[in-house]
Amino acid sequence: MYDMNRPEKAVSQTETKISARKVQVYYGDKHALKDVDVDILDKTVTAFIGPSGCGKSTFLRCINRMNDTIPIARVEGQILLDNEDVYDRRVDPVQLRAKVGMVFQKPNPFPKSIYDNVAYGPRIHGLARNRAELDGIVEKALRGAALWNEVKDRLSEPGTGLSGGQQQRLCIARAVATSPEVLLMDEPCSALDPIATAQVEELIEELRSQFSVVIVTHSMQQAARVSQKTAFFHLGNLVEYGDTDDIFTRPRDSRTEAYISGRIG
Amino acid sequence: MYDMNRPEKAVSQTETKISARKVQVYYGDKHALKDVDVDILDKTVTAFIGPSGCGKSTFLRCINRMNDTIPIARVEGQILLDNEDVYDRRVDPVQLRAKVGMVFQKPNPFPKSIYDNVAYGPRIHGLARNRAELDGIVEKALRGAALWNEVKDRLSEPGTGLSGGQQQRLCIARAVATSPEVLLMDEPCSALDPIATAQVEELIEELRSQFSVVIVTHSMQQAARVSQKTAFFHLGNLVEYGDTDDIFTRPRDSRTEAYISGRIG
Amino acid sequence: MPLSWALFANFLLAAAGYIVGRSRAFATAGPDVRKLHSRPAYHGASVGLAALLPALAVLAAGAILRLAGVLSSDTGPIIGIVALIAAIAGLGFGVMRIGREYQARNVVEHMVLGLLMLCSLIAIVTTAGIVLSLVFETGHFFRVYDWKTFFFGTEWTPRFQGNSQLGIVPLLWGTMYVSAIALLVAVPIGLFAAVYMSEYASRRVRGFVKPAIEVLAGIPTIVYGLFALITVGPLLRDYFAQPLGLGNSGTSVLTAGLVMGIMLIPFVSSLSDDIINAVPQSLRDGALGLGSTPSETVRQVVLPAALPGIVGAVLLAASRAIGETMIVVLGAGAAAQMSLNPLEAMTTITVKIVSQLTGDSDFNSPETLVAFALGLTLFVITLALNVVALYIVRKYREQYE
Amino acid sequence: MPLSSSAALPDRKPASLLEQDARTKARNAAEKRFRLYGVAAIAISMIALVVLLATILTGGAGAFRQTYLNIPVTLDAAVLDPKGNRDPAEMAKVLTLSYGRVLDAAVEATVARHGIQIEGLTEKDIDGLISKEASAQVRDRVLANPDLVGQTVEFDVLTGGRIDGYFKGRVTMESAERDSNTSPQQLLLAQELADRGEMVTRFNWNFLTNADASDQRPEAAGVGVAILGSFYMMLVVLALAVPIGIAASIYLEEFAPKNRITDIIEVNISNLAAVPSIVFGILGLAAFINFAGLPQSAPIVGGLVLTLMTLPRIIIPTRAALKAVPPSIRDAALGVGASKMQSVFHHVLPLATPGILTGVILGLAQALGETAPLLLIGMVAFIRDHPDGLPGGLFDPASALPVQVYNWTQRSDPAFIERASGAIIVLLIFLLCMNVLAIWLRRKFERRW
Amino acid sequence: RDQIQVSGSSTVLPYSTIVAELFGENMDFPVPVVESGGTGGGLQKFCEGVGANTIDIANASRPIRDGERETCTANGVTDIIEVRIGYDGIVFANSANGPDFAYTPADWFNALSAKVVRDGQVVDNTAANWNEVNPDLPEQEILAFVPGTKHGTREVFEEKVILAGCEESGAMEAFVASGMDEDAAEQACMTLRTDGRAVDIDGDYTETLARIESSPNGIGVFGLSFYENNTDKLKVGTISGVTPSTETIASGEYPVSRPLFFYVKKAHLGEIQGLQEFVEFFVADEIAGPDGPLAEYGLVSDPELAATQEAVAAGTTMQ
Ligand SMILES: Nc1ncnc2c1ncn2[C@@H]1O[C@H](COP(=O)(O)OP(=O)(O)OP(=O)(O)O)[C@@H](O)[C@H]1O
Ligand SMILES: Nc1ncnc2c1ncn2[C@@H]1O[C@H](COP(=O)(O)OP(=O)(O)OP(=O)(O)O)[C@@H](O)[C@H]1O
Ligand SMILES: [Mg+2]
Ligand SMILES: [Mg+2]
Repeated sequence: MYDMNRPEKAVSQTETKISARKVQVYYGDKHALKDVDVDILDKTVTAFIGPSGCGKSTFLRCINRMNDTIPIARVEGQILLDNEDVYDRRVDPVQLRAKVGMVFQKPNPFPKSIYDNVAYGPRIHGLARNRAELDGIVEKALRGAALWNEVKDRLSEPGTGLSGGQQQRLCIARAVATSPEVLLMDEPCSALDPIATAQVEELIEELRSQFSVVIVTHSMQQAARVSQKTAFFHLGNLVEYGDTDDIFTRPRDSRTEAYISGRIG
Repeated sequence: MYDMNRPEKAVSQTETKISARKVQVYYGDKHALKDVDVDILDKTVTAFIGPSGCGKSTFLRCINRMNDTIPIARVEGQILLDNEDVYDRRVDPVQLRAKVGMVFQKPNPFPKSIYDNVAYGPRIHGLARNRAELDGIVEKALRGAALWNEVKDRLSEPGTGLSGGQQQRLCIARAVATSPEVLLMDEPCSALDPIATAQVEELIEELRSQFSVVIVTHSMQQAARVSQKTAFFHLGNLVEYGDTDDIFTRPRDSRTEAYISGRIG
Repeated sequence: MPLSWALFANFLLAAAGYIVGRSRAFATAGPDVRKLHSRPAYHGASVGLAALLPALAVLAAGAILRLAGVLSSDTGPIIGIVALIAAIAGLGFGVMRIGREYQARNVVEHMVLGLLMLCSLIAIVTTAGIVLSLVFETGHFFRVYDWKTFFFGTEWTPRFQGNSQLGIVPLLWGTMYVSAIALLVAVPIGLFAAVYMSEYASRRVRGFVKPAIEVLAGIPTIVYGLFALITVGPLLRDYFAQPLGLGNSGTSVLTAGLVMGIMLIPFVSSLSDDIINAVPQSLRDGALGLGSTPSETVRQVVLPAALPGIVGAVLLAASRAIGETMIVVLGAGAAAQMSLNPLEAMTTITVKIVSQLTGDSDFNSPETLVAFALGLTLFVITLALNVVALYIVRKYREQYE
Repeated sequence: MPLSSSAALPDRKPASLLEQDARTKARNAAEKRFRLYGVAAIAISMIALVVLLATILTGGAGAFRQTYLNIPVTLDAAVLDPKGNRDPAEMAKVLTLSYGRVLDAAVEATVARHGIQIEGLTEKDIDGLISKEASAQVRDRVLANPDLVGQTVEFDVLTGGRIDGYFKGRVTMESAERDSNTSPQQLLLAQELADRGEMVTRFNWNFLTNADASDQRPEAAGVGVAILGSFYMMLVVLALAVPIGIAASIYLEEFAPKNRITDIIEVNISNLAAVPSIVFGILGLAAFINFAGLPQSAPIVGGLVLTLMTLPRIIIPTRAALKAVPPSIRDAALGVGASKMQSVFHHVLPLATPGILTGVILGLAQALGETAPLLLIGMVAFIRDHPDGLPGGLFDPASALPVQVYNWTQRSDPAFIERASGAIIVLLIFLLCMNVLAIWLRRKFERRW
Repeated sequence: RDQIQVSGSSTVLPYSTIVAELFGENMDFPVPVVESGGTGGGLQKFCEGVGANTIDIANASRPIRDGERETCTANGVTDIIEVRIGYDGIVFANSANGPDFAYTPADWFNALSAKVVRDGQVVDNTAANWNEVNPDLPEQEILAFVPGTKHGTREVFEEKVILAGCEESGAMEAFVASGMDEDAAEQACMTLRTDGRAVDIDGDYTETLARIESSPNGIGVFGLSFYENNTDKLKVGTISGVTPSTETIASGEYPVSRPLFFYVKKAHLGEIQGLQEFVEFFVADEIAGPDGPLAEYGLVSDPELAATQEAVAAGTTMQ
């Protein structure tokens, strides 16, 4: 029933997509992320796990510079995407975010129709030459996010009128529709039932063949199922990072062990 | 590691707290909830499960008449709380909601300090005679929601500056602080790590000794762990309702079986 | 009109530039549009702007130089031709820049940002203009009139023959008194109306009431003035002032304040209504779910979240109150006096600015020049008040989400 | 951590929902009061509105009707063409004053023809029946067609203001008793003529098209020039203030770094809103007329001055509306790779539209009703000639609706009061036309999230 | 520029518009644009300089002052033609339903001055009723709507009524006797009481009329022409037994009047189309004469109109 059918952990690729060096984040005085060093590989699913409030979302938002929008947030250190520092002055955060898509922790659909929600990204990036192509992209994205069947008859209704889990999938579809190179997903399945979760996980697996996916999750099972690499955060520190199998079976740090065995939170 | 330590299913009480009869909900033309009949017992934890978009939140919002705030929502049928129809003209929804507390699916902290967020309910209901009492209530609620340690030094900071999981726990604390007779929790642990989840489940267990708790969850394990009764919704229908043990081990409806074994979503 | 022809030609060129740039970008991109940094439309826009902006700059410079008299007025065609050359050069330059790596979107957005910035600078220019146009004559005034008497004098009795007492204090007092009463009327009524419209009223009622109340802002102030003078004034006098022994003036601060308050209602109600409406529903749900009544929700959650916008609305209403003349003239009278009694006639700075400026006295006399000094003083005072308001808003601001 | 309600939380008995406990009752009473305040607030506003509109309508409805007298006029060649050569240039030397005498004779003839006998009726009463405008009307006809001279031609001429007022109830026999400009006999005569169908009161298109008229002929005054002037000015304001205001707000709210300079700009803008409008007139005089050399009394100058005045009044609400859009929506857009500019123009701006439109509605209402700044740039003036069409008309002298109201309320002839109210009605209709689109758009864009 | 531009006094405005209208009707020129911005404002625009950007004519309800002339000269406006168009009578009127009033200037002084003389002593004015001031006057509370200090009318009112009354009643001497010098005594005479009995009106005569309608006890100061257009609502008072009318004012019997002027830039006469014609038209007998439309409207025509016509024709400038 609660099967954990893991895909073979084919950590075949070697290329580093993102590498973070000594990343520090402060919210005002609060030091939320301390000295994070990590290399995220291309064509891999990386899971971020850790107790609530440990800085997972914060780190995720560093990668595509969404922290820029929080006035009190301050980021130090280096994050390289394809060996280019994303915090470099010459880097255009917009281009960066087009490459590095994001699904936020709280579903935030636009107060527009479902169709427009998904079509927004492709439209601004000019991914479709005509309406038919756009329709195709939207349908594909919604199918990928396991939402198509539920909304295919109500594409023109507002996205805000969906149920919580539907909104979450809508946001996933929206992010996928722009076909980013890296996809950051902050608890994408938190409001989803097991079957929808499985479908989204399938989508992630599929995306992995081309892109790099980072997923924050509180479900150890999910991390184990979908990811090849896992990073464990605790109180703002990256405690341990390694192959998912190793982390779950042979954690090196005692805190990791305590967390996955359910002792610290 | 992923232990399912269930508390003994002591379904001792017999009293019905809430009973719904032929409840129908329409959002505009959309028939979102069809003919729902259910009896929710006092001093019991009832779990609502079902695929995303099946109407769990909708039904929850019927019970404390939160659907009143959605202009296009229309509720038909009867919902009795302590044998009184909550949709009766004479019923004051405010009093109803004071009795029937709610934790929403999307964390929605007020743009106020953490303290004020939790103290809001006790203040409007006059539950504290003085500041010290109020402090006590706030602390107790935050402790119950497993948030106290993380926020005790920053009670005066805005609740909106918390992480997703922290906000969720804040909302749980806020609801608990008003000490309602019935607590409706819409996926209260979706953004929580296993340990925080366990703590919240402990809280639920504790609340059960006095109150009736309804919890929506997508985690079958959680439903099995915390609830004594389970209701399975599918496409707006209440498919099956019964003792949690029975539902999970001997489902009568084929759809229930399919769902819990991961075949329909 | 050679200049307007040049302008027209430039716009045509810019449009052509857009089309050329766009198609050029499509050509550069090849089959995969994603290879381009920016979408073709942005490339087109960047070429269009590259053609338009230099030409506009040339035209503007030419116009200014002609105004300033540096260029004679028959240089129009020359300027036009120079502008056209600039446009063509810009267009060529723009087309050349097109390439896969060329960040057309950023360039266009930077230009748009520059434009936005320019627009916000107009406020500064206006302020500078106002200060400049007041400061000269104010200096003139203080050369013929003692500044101490002006700032601290408690008597305002201008005379034709000169020898006037021109103390600002009673006018300032009147201004604050009238504005305060007006706000005391408008803010509660406006806020309650806004809350009712956004939280309680049905969509239909709101759809009717809101524009209806806004009509109040469109009724010419002279109507309010006459209403104050003919209806409200005598009413207050006969049923309020005389029975209470508070005087028997037909015009009073209270009259003007009440009537002005009515005029200001829509400023508070409509603007606040929009802001209140923009507060996310989830916050209301949160409060209602805890068992608070709608009014508690509004007072304790919604209004605090909407506070910055509401303060803006109140500031706007206050500004309007300070600047109003007709209602004060007809409702409060023209007598400059300082009294606590709201049923006495008083007057405001703005009224006196208008009347001194349009009066029959000698335009070089202090009696007329004082208008400029009054204007500048009021300007400085409101500036100070605005600084305080900004500070307060910063302090009490609650940000949702 | 035990959380039972026993210790700290007072125990609450499961009470019936149908009965309210004391606290709920008190809170519900507060709720009722609160709601009542809201209703009262709206009621007060609506009552004020109704009262004001009623005064305007009852006072101004008369301006839309006008009394005319139909008389045959014998165009006496001896008076109108003394040289007898029908040369328009020569005939133009004959002033309207002479035409006035011809008309007087015509009226007297008409009275005589109908055999109306009224005791105490003087010649002045008879001559005073018709407006002074009539002679200009006849003169224009004659100069346009000199061959009319010597014939008897039917004319539909305006009656005098008092006569017109009599048919609209403004002038009564009692007031005429004391009035040195009319007499009860004159009114009786008018009544007789009306009974015979020679004098009719009908809809007054001329009020909407005519220019202003001097103090002596209120019956001929109209708001035509004022409507055009206001229309031109509003075009300028709409074309400049709205886009510039929105652009400035977007910059300040979304892009400007939060530093000293933007603080200064912010304070500046709120302060500009508090600057009395007449000061903008001073500025306009200095900047646009004296410095830039634009013509006096021209709608372009008026429009520019009103633009400067309206800008802060649009910026403040617009900024508030932009600020009210939840950050999550911006985040969502940025997250799919929209630029800041795109997120603003695609998402934030549409969501802020209702608030922006409210600012525009209120700002334009104010701009439309403003007189004080126009005082200094020469638009508070007596203007008889209609401005040209666009765009040249922007530079021709023109009046404005509020100016017309202001002027007319200062005239000594009470007939102008009615015209002023009529002009206010026109102004309000003008405002309504201007706003319907905004109001409709606002409703369309309104949504909650 | 096609139109003649006129600006200035709002008292002259109605006459100016009447003439402008007739001018436009009868001549082949556009109707002049006539603004009202007050005498001061009009003269200021007038003195800004010469050229198409400046106005041609300034209306004034008082003679141009020396200081204003200086500014004019400094800005190059040197040759100015002064045209006196006639006289404006100032009358006192109360509600048509009220009693009849026959005042003397002394009554007005005793009713409205801040300081009056009672039994040889200089005291604060406390008179509350007109019959306290003069037993012959009706018993009605004192409430006077006088023009605000921005109005030229106020100056005339103060000088020709209050000051005259002060001297007539002997209060002036008493003031001087109490130790004031001549100037201070004059000042004291003309200082009006501030206890609400003398109400300044900053607006126009229509406002004064509206105030009388809302306070029927009030007495207002009006221009003759305004009164004549509103005889149904107003009742005029006599001064020293003389009823105001164009005739009594022209003959000098009625004391309270003042001359009205307009000023023309000579430099514009040739430049602006129709300006010369307009000025001549204005002072022509048909217009400004005793039977013309201006007189009909309430202007007291100038007995020396012929001299003015000559001066205009000759373009005689001020010295
Ligand atoms: N405000 C609304 N307007 C229109 N339709 C709505 C609205 N809210 C919910 N619905 C629809 O009603 C159905 C039930 O929604 P509901 O929120 O109850 O689902 P749910 O069971 O809570 O799902 P989830 O687990 O995803 O939260 C869904 O199909 C949803 O799209
Ligand atoms: N905008 C903010 N202002 C201030 N502090 C913040 C802000 N956002 C997050 N924090 C704090 O930074 C810390 C890390 O937050 P973050 O959101 O990264 O946690 P998280 O690992 O995503 O947790 P969760 O699983 O609950 O979402 C938390 O202590 C949180 O309170
Ligand atoms: Mg998070
Ligand atoms: Mg739900």
